[in-house]
Amino acid sequence: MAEASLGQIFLATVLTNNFVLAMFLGLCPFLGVSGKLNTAAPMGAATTFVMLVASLCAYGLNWLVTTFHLEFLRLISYIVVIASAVQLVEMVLKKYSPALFRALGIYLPLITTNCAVLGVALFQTARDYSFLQAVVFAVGGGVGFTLALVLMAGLRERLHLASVPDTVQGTALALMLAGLLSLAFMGFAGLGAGE
Amino acid sequence: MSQHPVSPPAGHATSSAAMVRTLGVVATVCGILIVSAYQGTLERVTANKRIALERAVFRVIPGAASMREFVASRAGVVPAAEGAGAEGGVRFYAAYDAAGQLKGIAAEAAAMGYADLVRVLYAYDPRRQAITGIGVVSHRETPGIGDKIITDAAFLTNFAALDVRLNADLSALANTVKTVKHGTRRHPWEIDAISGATVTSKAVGRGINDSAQRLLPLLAPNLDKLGRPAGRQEASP
Amino acid sequence: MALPGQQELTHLEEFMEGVWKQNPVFVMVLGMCPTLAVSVSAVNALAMGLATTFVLLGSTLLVSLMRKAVPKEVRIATYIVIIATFVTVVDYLIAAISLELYEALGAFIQLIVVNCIILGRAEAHASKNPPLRAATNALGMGLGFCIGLFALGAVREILGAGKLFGVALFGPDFQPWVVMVLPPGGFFVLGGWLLLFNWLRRRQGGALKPAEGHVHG
Amino acid sequence: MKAPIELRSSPHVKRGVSVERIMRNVVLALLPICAFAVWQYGLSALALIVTVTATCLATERFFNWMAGRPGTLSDWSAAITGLLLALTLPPAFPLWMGAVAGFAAIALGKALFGGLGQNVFNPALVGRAFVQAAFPVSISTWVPAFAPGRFAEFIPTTFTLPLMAPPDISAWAKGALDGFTGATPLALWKFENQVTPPDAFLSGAATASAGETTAVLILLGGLYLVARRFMDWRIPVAVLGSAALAAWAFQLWDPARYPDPGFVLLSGGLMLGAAFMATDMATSPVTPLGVWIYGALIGVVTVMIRYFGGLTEGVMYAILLGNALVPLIDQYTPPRVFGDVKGTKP
Repeated sequence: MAEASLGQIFLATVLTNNFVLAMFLGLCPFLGVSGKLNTAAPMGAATTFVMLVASLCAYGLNWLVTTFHLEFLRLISYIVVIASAVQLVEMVLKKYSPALFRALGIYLPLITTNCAVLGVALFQTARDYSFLQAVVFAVGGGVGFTLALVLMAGLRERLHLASVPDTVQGTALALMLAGLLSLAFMGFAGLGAGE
Repeated sequence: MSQHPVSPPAGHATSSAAMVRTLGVVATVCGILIVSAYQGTLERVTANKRIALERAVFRVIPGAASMREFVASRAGVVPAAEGAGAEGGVRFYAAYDAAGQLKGIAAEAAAMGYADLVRVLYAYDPRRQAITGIGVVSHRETPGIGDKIITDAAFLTNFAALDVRLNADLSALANTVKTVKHGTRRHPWEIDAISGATVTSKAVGRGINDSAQRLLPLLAPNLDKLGRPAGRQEASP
Repeated sequence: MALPGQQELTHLEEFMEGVWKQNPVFVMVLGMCPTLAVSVSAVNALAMGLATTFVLLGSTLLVSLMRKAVPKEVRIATYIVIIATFVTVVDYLIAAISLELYEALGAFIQLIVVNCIILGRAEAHASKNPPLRAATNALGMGLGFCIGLFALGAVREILGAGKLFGVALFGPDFQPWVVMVLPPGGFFVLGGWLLLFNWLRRRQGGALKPAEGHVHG
Repeated sequence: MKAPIELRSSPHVKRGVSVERIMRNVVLALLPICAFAVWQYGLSALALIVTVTATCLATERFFNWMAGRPGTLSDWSAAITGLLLALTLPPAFPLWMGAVAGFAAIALGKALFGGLGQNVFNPALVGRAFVQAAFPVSISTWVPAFAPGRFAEFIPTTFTLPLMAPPDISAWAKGALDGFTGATPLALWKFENQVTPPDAFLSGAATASAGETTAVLILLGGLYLVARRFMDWRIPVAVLGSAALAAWAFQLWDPARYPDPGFVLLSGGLMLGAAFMATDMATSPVTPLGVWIYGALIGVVTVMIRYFGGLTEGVMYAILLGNALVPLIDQYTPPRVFGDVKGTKP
């Protein structure tokens, strides 16, 4: 919606409508990679970066397919272009910034098929965001994802030391924790709705 | 299974030609599939969308029998098909009764509510310069509290004749549409909030104000251009 | 899926793989994003399940048919294009069948593209098996996914609205548990089902591993 | 000052005697608040407190039996959860919903993680947050304190049939006490810009949850626990201090719009939360610096939610978010050197 201000979009995507805890996007790495705190932060950073790339690609592609009335190619072009763009970025990083590549590189291929990344592209299209709004949306989505991931990793690391019942171990526990976090995040509802 | 994995043995890099050929075949097959699905469903999808839209518009403008979609912008008011890309254009629907007389205008308003955007469709009567009804398009407010904006009869009476007169030079509304605390409505341009659902009530008021402030000044000098319904819709009984 | 050196499965066993032993929702915990987001009612859940099954079936068939022709360098790209094609098709089909359903599912229909079950099946099964076998396996997986989604959607609709398939179960005075149709409810209900399965498995002898698998999108 | 540090430093308290002693004293500190709540709201409040506490105890018993562990009822912790939870609920809350809250508190908040000391969120607040999300209408239905007939009849919603929606009692509540508006002081401030005078909070006449209006008794209970070294005084001080500071800053900025710090401290559940919930040993940080950060965060987030969120009250969510951050806070604040004495700054 053109009505939402940039600040509102950012707040909403980070807190009120957190990508993971309220929209269920990016659950795959959320449940899979949130076991350890020291991998959670770089993973979050890498995802944020990929989301931004995806958002930019999607903005351009959307303009292209609407201008040429090829809307039926939107999805297929999104997924193909986003995947290739990430590959390209990975190669460029590897060549020019090996340090950064070592920090983020191992996560990049994993992220391409993350629902949150395609989600950014699809939701910004569905909501008709302008260029700036789309960028803020992507960064907000990434920051929200990182926040959820880091919180979750902290809790799971702590629970490694606890005597969690066997039945609850594993994915079931992660889901329940996600539910509790999601419950806590409901406190942000209405934040930034303004007067 | 006795069969080996299908991928070619390691070491034998596939020639580029083979790759391009395969991708070409895949692209062709997929292209055909997509285009045929698109063409095959186009009519139904468009019809579905039109029916859903008409139903929504006719609900807020009782007595309407047909409608047309327009875009209002600084350049004037044009049918949506021609002005889709107009800069700063506001989309709205003009509804006509069975005799072809303009019955009212419907437009969408949206504002951030408690959980997400609250989107409503409101009806505007140009003769009375008032909003004459609203319908909720979508919302994610709390069931039992926020969704009273759909069910609360007292709240809906706010929109029986909500004053949205323009000021003297037709540049903005004469009075800002505002949601006020439950039970304190004093003016015809105020909306009496639902007690206990203030955030959602305010979102509705804010959305309508924003939309009306943009649309009505653009619309006012061009009301005559809305004319009569396009021929096609005359068929509807 | 048939591991190398393993006895070839009968078609029935192949079918039952996905329904029970490798149920994508309860055992492998795959494809969670759309599962949780749209499972607020049984109808939405089933629609999403059927859409996914359609894509799964279509793409595995095509992948299986082309399995000998696709060079391995471009195989993932090919699969993704094929899957995206079927998703686009199903997207249009749903919009043509019911706009209401289409709007309820929203962008999550298109997100089927990144559902790991589908790419996983294409890569691990369809690319190595003849069409009939691949299709049987895909149907089983699809059915398993539908069952999982339905189990989620039914619980959330019964508690969250007091209804099942829109039919009121408890009379007009029922107090809906709003939390069930909100995001936390999605996590809790799926977590609850997994707990139940873990507990059942444990009681059945505990030889089986807990329902913790590869968690993917 | 040895006892509190020793006990706080480890979530895996093995000395059952100490845990039991602390818990018993917490219950002791809570009882006057419960008694006052019953005095304010009458039979329904009593029924609610009993039901919620009983459900918590039964749920605890059930999960212990499931896990094949010996009973842990004697450590009083489930009773504390029950009492605290009941105190955060509105007195007109239907009993069956209270039972749901009690079950959710123990099952989701505690049993899931393996019981006492293992939980990562405060169980009472998990229960409260669950029913807040599940039954948003009932949990914001208020009744007047000191209604004349409170010991003669139950509030009509109390005995709602399980799974059924409670009747609308707004007319009843207006009849029970003249001039009753049905809005909490926080809602009055937020939506109508009316600040309730402080004496309403001190006398218990403000509209609120069962145990939220009794600032004096909460303070006394807290002081008792601090004096007996059963509670880390830094947490409530940090929570209340940061909330007051934030409120004061906002008031300086726009006195017409924001209320004074006293109102922020006294209204809603801030007192109760700061004294009895944020201080939960298992879910607060271990490091001294961490404790301050944690407390300050809760205070500030509470004010933010109250001022800018859609909800009128934010203490519960602030504490839950604080709980979620505890592992991170512990990780990134310097740990206390073993044998460190209180008073030496980290």
